[in-house]
Parts: sequence; structure tokens; C-alpha cells
Amino acid sequence: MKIEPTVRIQAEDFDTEAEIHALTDGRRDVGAVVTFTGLCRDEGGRLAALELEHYPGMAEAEITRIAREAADRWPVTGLTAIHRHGRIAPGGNIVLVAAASPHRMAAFEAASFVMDFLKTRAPFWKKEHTIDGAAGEWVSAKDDDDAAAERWRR
Amino acid sequence: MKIEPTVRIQAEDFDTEAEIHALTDGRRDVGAVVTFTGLCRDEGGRLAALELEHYPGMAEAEITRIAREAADRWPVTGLTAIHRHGRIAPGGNIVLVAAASPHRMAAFEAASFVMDFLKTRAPFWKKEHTIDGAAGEWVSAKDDDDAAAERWRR
Amino acid sequence: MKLVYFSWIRERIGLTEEIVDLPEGVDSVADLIAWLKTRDETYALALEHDSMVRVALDHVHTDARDASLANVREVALFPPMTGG
Amino acid sequence: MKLVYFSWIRERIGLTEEIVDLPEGVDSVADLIAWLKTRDETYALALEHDSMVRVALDHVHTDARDASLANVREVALFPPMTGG
Repeated sequence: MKIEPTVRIQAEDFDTEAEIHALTDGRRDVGAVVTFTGLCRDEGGRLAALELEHYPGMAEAEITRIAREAADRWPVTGLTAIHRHGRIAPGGNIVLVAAASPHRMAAFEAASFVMDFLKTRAPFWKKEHTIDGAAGEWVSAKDDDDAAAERWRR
Repeated sequence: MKIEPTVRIQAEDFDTEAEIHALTDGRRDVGAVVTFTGLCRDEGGRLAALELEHYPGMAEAEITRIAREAADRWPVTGLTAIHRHGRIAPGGNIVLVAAASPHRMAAFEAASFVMDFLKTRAPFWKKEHTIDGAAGEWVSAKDDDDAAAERWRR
Repeated sequence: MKLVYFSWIRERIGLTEEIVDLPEGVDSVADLIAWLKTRDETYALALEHDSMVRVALDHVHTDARDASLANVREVALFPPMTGG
Repeated sequence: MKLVYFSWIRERIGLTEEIVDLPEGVDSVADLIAWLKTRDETYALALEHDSMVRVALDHVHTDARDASLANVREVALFPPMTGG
């Protein structure tokens, strides 16, 4: 199946149910939809917000490349990735990945693959704003995330 | 984290967004929510509907056992499993599993684990109703599903 | 003891559930299945392939055919599950 | 050539973007980074840890420090990404 992923970079929030509907409405061949929603945590009460900086143009292009690779590897009928930028408070949505497929394993793996590479390759950077109003630190990249992406190498 | 899963067996449809909200509203420690939605396929235009028979009482009990085991194995902050019964047309929802966690891998793995065991251990049986109105066949259990569950054995 | 049947095992037996008095000597799951098959042709046909008959005792899966029926109130017989 | 900076590399350099004329002999990514570090102390500090400087050429990640800058319009320098 050769599908074109839906990729959006936006400041606005997203609606998971609406995105699932966009992948399934009018279809009778979708057996499985997996969604991943990434949210802002307050890190034990320390954070007032995360500020997400991104590289306009490249962000869309890179996430589209990642999603197309997933669509090449798994028999998905649809793939959606939405990444927010700007200031996001704890409990707020940051990212949504949704994968639809006839089969559950393909939907799980495609969504997981996109998330792993989105973490390590999508040009976004998080800055912390702490509750004391202090100038925040930039979040450091995690070795765990590199390892998670590495497991998909053929 | 010791949480009590939410398990429902119902004829009515469910609302994925509402179930995600139930796992995240008022919380600031959830970093990831993974949902799996299983839908009825028409199998290449062959099916008019699936009819799902279940074992009342045991269905709730068994899915609760599966979800509790997932909550023991992964640091989830919430886990929801909803399985419908009765007649479901192609495109309709059959099952929802939602897992919330501080971490994305835990959310993915807990949801995937629950689905794999739900397939092989939850007392539900699908009967096919074909578009020609013929008395349907019962769907056969798949070896693939047993293998998927087997990969979680410690 | 209450017996409940599901899916094509229910259809072949022609009953959703029934109450039975177990004869002397029917103590295990294996004993129960063997005894049911002697009752008449419909039970024999419904239960002929042992690997296709799954058993739950009081709502809990039981793989062991030598599991005891002592204190069990409800035994369910059904084919492999196809939910999800 | 347009240079763009992100995250703490942007903050340390103090610029979001700039247009530069590459001097003779600056042909690769490695050449560009080496040349920027000679411009003044802020560039030298922003780019001091080579493993923390990621590069994209015209919106495509480039791991190779010997990648050519010929025909490249936009070079981005940024630390490891932390999206998702």
C-alpha cells in the first residue's frame, strides 16, 4: 500500500478522535488504529511549561520522510503525525501519531517507529520554564531515545 | 504504581477521546497515552457484519486479570479496556485499549500486551454474517495471535 | 453443576446452559468431557476434537484436563477465542 | 549562503540567522564550522563541542562533516533534538 502521510506542525491543539475518524471514515478495510499522544509533564511539580522551538520547513519535511519510511515498511492504510510548537503547559498535548492498518501489529509498529524517529530526528527543541519563573534549561537529548531508534535498523 | 484498570463490556459504541481524557484530566504526570482501536473489516466486501458472542462475567474478569498483569509489568498511570458485543457492521468499533504512562515505551508495550492477550484469552467469539445473507461461519483462531501472546512470556 | 457452552460448541450441543448431576467417578475436567460424549451423538460431535475444546472453571481458564471439579459451580466449554 | 541556528546554539551565537560569504577554501561542513569558530569567541563557545553540533543542509540531516557545501543554500546548526 502506498499512502501519503498527513503531517502538520502547528501551535494549536489537536483532537485525537477527529484524527482517528479521518483515518477510518468511509473505509471498511481498517482493522486497527493505534494512536500515540505525547503530553507535557510537570516533572514532579517543577515545571510551569515547556517551550517548543522548531525549524520551520525542515520539521514538516523530516517528519514526512519518517512517516513515508514507516508507510514503506508496514501495510498501513493511513498515517498521521501532528507536532505542536510554542509554549505548552503540563497536561497539554505535544504530539500525536496515528497509524491505521488492516492488522494490529502493523499499526502498533508503524506508530512506534514514527515516534522513535520523531524523538531523535525531528528538528524540535524543548526549553523548560520552571514554576519559580526562572530562565529555563534546554532539555538534553536522551541516550535511551537513540537506542529506541536504533532497534529499527535493518 | 499500583492502579486499578477500567474494564467495560458493552453493546454501545465508545468514544476514544473521552477515554483518553479520563486517563489524563487533572494529571500532570502523564507523558504518553497509547490507544488501540480494533474495528470490523468487511474482508474485501464479503462481510455484512460480525456478531460477537461473549461469556458474561468471565469476560470482565479475564480482561481485568490481563490488564492488572500489564499494570504490574509496566509503570502505567492508567489502563482502560472496552470490548463490545453484539452485531457490529464494517467500519464499526470492536475494542479499545488505552494505556497512560510517564514514558512512551511503557504505554506502547502495556497496550500491545493487553491486546495480544485479549485476542487469545478474552472469552469472545466472532461469527461472520456475509452480504448474501448466508448463515455465517465462526471465525477461526489464528496461530499468529498465539505467537503474538507467546512473545511476552518471561 | 452448571454447564455453559459458547460459539459453535453451543450451537452443536443445542443448549446455552444446563444443570447436570455428575455421576459417581466424574471428578476431573477430562472425566466430564468423556462423560458428556457418552450422553448422545450431539455431545460426541460437538466435543470430538479435544484441542478445540477450551475449559473455564468458575470464570477462570483451565488448561489442565486433570483439574478437579470439586467445589466448582460453573464449567464452561467453548472453542478457541476470537475476540479483540 | 544562509546560516540558521536553533536552541542553545542560537542563544549562544545570539543570532537566529545570518547571510555569510564563505571565504575561499571553505568547501565542507567541517570547513564551515572551523571557519565560524575563528570569527569570534561567541561562535567558538557555541560550537566548541563537536558532538553537540548537528547539521542540516537545505532541510536534510547531514552526519558527514566532509559533506560539500556546493549548491547548498541554507545550512542549519543545532544541538541534538528533543521533540516528540
